[in-house]
Amino acid sequence: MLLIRCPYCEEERPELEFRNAGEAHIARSANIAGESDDDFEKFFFIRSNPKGIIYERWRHMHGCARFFNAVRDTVTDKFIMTYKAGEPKPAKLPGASK
Amino acid sequence: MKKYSVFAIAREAMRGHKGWEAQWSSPEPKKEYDVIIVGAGGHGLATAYYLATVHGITNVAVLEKSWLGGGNTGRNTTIIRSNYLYDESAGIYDHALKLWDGLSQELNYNVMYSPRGVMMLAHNVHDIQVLKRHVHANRLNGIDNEWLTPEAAKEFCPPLNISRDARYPVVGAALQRRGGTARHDAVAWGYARGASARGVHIIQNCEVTGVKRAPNGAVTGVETTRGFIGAKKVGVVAAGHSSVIMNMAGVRMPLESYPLQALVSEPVKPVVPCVVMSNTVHAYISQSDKGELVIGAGTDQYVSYSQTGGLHILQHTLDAICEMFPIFTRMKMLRSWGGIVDVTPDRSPILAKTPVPGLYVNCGWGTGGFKATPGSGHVFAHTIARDDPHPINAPFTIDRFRTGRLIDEAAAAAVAH
Amino acid sequence: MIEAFRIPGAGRLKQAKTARFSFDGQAYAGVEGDTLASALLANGVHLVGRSFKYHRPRGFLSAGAEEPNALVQIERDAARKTPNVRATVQELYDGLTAQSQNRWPSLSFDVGAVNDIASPLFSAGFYYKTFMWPKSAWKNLYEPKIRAAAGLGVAPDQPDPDHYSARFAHCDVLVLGGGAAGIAAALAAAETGVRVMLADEQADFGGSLRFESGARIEGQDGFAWAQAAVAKLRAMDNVRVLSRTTAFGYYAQNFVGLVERIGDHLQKPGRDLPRERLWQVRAKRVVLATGAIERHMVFADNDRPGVMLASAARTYLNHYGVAVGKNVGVYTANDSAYAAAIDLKKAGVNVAAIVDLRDNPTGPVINEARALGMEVNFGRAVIRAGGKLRVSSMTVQPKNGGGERTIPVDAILMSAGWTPSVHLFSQSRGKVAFNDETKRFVPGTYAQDCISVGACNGTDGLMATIDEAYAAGTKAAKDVGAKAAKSTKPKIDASESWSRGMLGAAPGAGPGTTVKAFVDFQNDVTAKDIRQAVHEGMHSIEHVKRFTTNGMATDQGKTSNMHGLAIAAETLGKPIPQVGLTTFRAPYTPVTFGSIVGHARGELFDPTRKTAIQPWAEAHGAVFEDVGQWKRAWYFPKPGEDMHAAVDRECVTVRTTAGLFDASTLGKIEVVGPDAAKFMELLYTNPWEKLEPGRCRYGIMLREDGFIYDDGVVGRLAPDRFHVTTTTGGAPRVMNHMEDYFQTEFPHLNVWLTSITEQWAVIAVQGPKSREIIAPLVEGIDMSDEALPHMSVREGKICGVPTRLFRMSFTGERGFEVNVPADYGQAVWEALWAEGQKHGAGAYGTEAMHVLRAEKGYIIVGQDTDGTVTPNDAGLDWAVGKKKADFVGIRGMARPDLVAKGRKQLVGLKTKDPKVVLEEGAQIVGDPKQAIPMKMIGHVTSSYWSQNCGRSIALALVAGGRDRMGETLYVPMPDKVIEVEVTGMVFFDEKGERLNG
Amino acid sequence: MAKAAAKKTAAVTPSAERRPALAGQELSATGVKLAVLPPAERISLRAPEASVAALSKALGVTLPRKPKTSVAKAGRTALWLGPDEWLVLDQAAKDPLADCAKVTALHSAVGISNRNVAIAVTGPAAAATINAGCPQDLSLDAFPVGAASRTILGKVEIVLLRTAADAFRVECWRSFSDYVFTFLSEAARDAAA
Repeated sequence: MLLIRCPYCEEERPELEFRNAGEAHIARSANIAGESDDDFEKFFFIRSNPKGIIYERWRHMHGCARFFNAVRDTVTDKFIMTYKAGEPKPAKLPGASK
Repeated sequence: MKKYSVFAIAREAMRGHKGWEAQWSSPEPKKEYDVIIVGAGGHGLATAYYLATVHGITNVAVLEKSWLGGGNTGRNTTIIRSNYLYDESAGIYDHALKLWDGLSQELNYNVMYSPRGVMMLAHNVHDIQVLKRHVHANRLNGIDNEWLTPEAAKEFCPPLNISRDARYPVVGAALQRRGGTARHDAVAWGYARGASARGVHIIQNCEVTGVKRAPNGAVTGVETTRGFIGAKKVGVVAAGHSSVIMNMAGVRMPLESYPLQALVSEPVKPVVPCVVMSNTVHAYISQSDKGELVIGAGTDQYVSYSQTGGLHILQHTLDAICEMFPIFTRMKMLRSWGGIVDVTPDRSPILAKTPVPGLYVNCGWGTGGFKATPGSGHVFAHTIARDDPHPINAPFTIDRFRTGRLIDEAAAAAVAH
Repeated sequence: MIEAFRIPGAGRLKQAKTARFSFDGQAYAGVEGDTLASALLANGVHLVGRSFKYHRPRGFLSAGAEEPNALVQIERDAARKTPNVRATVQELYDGLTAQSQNRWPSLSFDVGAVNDIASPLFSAGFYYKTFMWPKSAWKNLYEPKIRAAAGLGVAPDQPDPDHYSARFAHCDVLVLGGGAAGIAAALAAAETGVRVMLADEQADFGGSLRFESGARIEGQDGFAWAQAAVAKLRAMDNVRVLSRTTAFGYYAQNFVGLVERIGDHLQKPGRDLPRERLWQVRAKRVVLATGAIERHMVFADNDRPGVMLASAARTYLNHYGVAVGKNVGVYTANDSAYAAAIDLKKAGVNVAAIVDLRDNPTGPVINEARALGMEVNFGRAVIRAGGKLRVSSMTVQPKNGGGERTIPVDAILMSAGWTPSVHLFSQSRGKVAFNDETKRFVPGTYAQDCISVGACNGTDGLMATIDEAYAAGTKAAKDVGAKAAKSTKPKIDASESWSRGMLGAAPGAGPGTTVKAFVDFQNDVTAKDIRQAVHEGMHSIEHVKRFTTNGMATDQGKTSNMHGLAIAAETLGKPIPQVGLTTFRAPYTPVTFGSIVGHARGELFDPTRKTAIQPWAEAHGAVFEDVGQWKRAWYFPKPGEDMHAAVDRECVTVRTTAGLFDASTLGKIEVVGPDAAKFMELLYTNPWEKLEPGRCRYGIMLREDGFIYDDGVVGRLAPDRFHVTTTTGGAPRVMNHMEDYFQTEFPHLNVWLTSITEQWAVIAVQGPKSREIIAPLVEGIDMSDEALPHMSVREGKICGVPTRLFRMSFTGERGFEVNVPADYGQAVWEALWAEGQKHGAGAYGTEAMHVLRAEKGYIIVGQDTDGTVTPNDAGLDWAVGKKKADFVGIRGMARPDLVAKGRKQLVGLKTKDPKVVLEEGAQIVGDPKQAIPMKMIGHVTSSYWSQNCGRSIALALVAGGRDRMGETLYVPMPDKVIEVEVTGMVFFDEKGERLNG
Repeated sequence: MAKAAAKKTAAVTPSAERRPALAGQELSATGVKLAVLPPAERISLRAPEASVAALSKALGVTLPRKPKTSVAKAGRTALWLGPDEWLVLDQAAKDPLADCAKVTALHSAVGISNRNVAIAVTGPAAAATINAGCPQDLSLDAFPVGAASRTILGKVEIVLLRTAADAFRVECWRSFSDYVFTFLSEAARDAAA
């Protein structure tokens, strides 16, 4: 069971309180009705599924109930950081060498 | 390939089993092959085997980053069934089931296919509606699946709790008698032996690190930890790592990879005679020939390649097992493990040509790929050899999410295992 | 009864009370504090089990959790049978009853032992090569036989009366292993005041101090020091000490699962004590002090009862006061077996000979052994053990060959060296490193905040161990923010030393030999099996393991893995690290399902949700159905009525007078804020901006992919407030779906969502008399059709309590849904019931509700739709706002296949024979005479007998269904083909006049 | 804001009897007591930062802004559940919904008095009882008196409030109260360990 830092509760909480909500930073088009089939497929179905650093959404379902974003290594399952929903994708990760 | 037989065993018994030959060779990679299969799991090895036996293509290499059969094939609860709802799914899984029956003889390797019956439990009215829909569709598709009363279900599986007082009482069951289990390692080894004997190179500890493409976009080979290996065609059968390999070729996939755990109990004398599955209570169980209860858990909720999962996932699974079989609380978990399952948005596989000429992909089997192994390998070999899908796998395209032509067994209310 | 092998004055159980027990029906006596193993050995019993494949007689290999052989069945009573219990771990209690396993008819005469004679046939991987002819024989003949022969113990056959408990715990420093190292680490951490937990799998702390007679700490015998130190720890408020507690799994982020055994060692555990308690501990730091496990020597017939690990024999003597024989031999490749020989000799046991594989070892223990007059042979090997049900001799030969000599013995003590227990470290995803000099894998790279100390870290000697462990405990505390405390590091006065050993097959069992030199005892894997696997191409250690089953028995290879690896490496001609180690997986030792499940059994398996009105329904004879976690009243049979009669009556009652229905389980969400309507526009297909306050609308919610996700009636209470209803099963996911869009896609909207499912009990009153029933109880609401038309909502009071009164219908009749605060639900129901009685109204359940809505062609999401159905497919295009620029699903439902011709559409079906009721889920074809596989064009989603229509009715999804009106289609059943006509979906009151009737 | 829900009709004494779930149920075990608490007024309050002062004033209790905390005053307790979410409890039968109705600042107040059931868990083994199914650290350092959090108990969601060093208030939805009480009762049997 993972331990996840909720950026709203400002502390680490057990995974049982959370629900994963899939890949982060996939923007829903403001004009979604006008998107091509290809673009809609990319938006709704195609996923990065990285072996390594993933940007993903979680909801602190049974805590503060907020959605937020996390950066995690999918090989070790270690969290690198979490941040609030709506905040931009971090340009630089803590501990990153480059 | 020296044939296995009772006589061979008797002969070897006389001389201390020193005369057995290696089941597959361990060659150095050549510079180029007609076909490279990425991934030496059951599906990849079966593909190579059928390329050789059905299509006469033997200049084939199967590249494996670790040891053959060590991915999901070797981390499996080995359930075999074909009682799927949609024609497309029923088509491919029943194709596989027909190949399972006779696979030991075909491979001269006992894969221990055991059609002991797969029983899926109904716990409420909705379950009955869903399972009966399967039973009827299966019947008209020529697939055996019969409806049982709770009493008949208990007769078929005596330790099952059918008390009305259970939290989710059993109110009926669908039974596919041809369903069952097989010995997972033997499937990989049997196909490896058969393919190797026909000239296929199985190259273990050889990880693909890149996919090379010509200026016209077609594949020309793969970069590996053992150098570049050329190929006219590349078939990606890398299960949980399919996204990773396909990304190397510039193809982004509608896939996510999740941890899937399973566990076995200590071995006990025969007690569970068949496979029992419950989608409502969320568990499935069978008993291996060794006597271990083999129990599949659910996936963790997040993308991961860690091959581990949370204890709470096993807890939920064992809660469910002990709800269906209250006599098992004193049984002990002996071993648990995790695999990586690649899941598509409609939980059905992709078995298809790709936008890249010469590149083919067989992935997205989720939690249910083992049962399809022979059928999947058979039609994927066809797809690669002919550069055209077999009618059975033609619906399992890569672009069905764009068009919306899904094969959504899960949406039809049964979780696919 | 006299315990012939209990040595007066030896061991630590001197004051203990007698405990009677039985094994295979034979009565024995031991003492409290014994394990079943020590008690049997005290009685001279060595033969306790049969092996898995060859059914070879087996005794005790060990004195601990690594035991592969001595597995027994313990039967407390008929319902408390436990298979595969390690006798070396099971503590004795008065009245214990144990049985041997995997033998028939008896342990000493086992028919299955023919397998041993035929064993040349049963080589590694033999199953894969045979049993294939004829084809059907695997299922019908071979597999049943193999299954019956396999499997050790017998599963319980009754529900378990014991209960299991669970606890989440948090600490700063978790110390796993309570030997000298673990105790020292725990002391160091505890003294700083941080929260410490210390766990050990044994009943007594001390680890190897249980047998190391040479250890002296703080002026005391090592074991005595351990007891005193643990007593001190127990007395500290910041420390929790757990004995009989096995850390079985090390999960992500220092999350450790431990099982504490509470009842199994007690004569009468009592009803209130759990049998076991699961601890799920989140620790800031973990100290691994898990020790090391001795390896056996791999030589011919090394499995004979009486052949055991030297440390085991020493434990039985020094802790339990039991001699494992009267005339023992010793076979070793390291020093530690000498200490065992010395202790036994001093206790009066004859040591026939010490056989040491090493050429010219030196050291104090060797000198002492010689000084005690023992025969010590260097450079020699035991090439064979004699005897069958009990070892009777050992045959010794110079290790490079030469003359044999057979020495009579009744036990052989062996030691090939010690394997660090890196299981938990490895489970933590740490990487082990091979130390070529000491030939062992030790912790290399750490992946989590943990540290290994002592023997499991490859640290030899008590002095070095205590230094390392104490420092680790201090550092762990410091790492979590503790201030330095005054050091009280234990002082070592005397200690035993460790030495290396050997890996792999001993002389006489090497390449080219065909003897049965066991590597894995339980699974009957011999050195030659491993060589054969390599010859057959199994070059990965994982392949070798799977092909031979080495290390896959209930002991998970604790004694066998390193030997197996060494033999494979030798056969491959590769160094050990290149062949690699198999993965260590949880659990460390087997754990019961019960301990994992904990409280989640029976009624706590899953919550049973009941509405406020449920007690009334129960009192009125309702039959309930499970809908998700809810229990819902299904139908209300009167005496003598079956389900059909009851449902027919309920349906007719609703349409002739009125019916009361408990609709409380429907999901309810209050959407509040100035942008509430805008938000609703985005989440539902329908338009909402123009819905007047006080009016309702049927809404459809899609997923982004364009398929129907949920539906329900939505009432607008105020410009900024909507009362949204969802399906019963859909409530939680709809809430999550709405929150997701609200929080992440449309955060600019000023709106909030609150689940009010449980705030309101909902009583549907439906039927021509519904208004008459409700009106007398209502205050503040004009109930006239003009003031309260169909699809409207008002707030007021009913029976003096606040209500949200909906005028709406799911039956096609004039209808209302009365929402009242849940605590008042039953009382208001009773008041309505009393009013209803005046008009001949009745209660109806979910089945009648289904029939009534089907008569009107109202769909049930999840039954008539299944996640692949668009609004158009369901005939609900009218509910999709055509002028809207955006709503969730607007793009998905425009994908090519979702607008293609020939999609399955929801239609009505009438059977040609009105009496025939179709089966839900039945498939529909155009041509019933076609051969299988048939072309199926649809399926029946809902089907009922309709008493109101006087015929059966059905809804179905049919390809191009709306273009097939009046067409005849067929439903092939196993015994007949049913003819059906495609119709519209409304079967009753097509004009909808009864809504105001 | 919130007018509709707070609309006042003439005060009428309910003729219908209030029957709260599990009314009066209690259990005593070594080190811990369970008691189902009497009904209380409750609202789910949602508001942006800008409205907090006005709402605090109207409610007579300062809405806490720090995660996992609560503020209590005169029988009324406001529990921080999320960055814009509070559970306001009133045990003095004063309707907080009515107080909020007077506030014009942006907010959402929804009455949930009947949605929840509260169970008091008291005694030296109270924390251990809850930890049988709650994965949070309930030591006084991590979860001091006054701490409040939505979390998990076994298979359901609860809201947990520490009212004293050895006392907690467990709030759950009405239909889960049977499960929660049974779970706590089972756990209480083993909490003294």
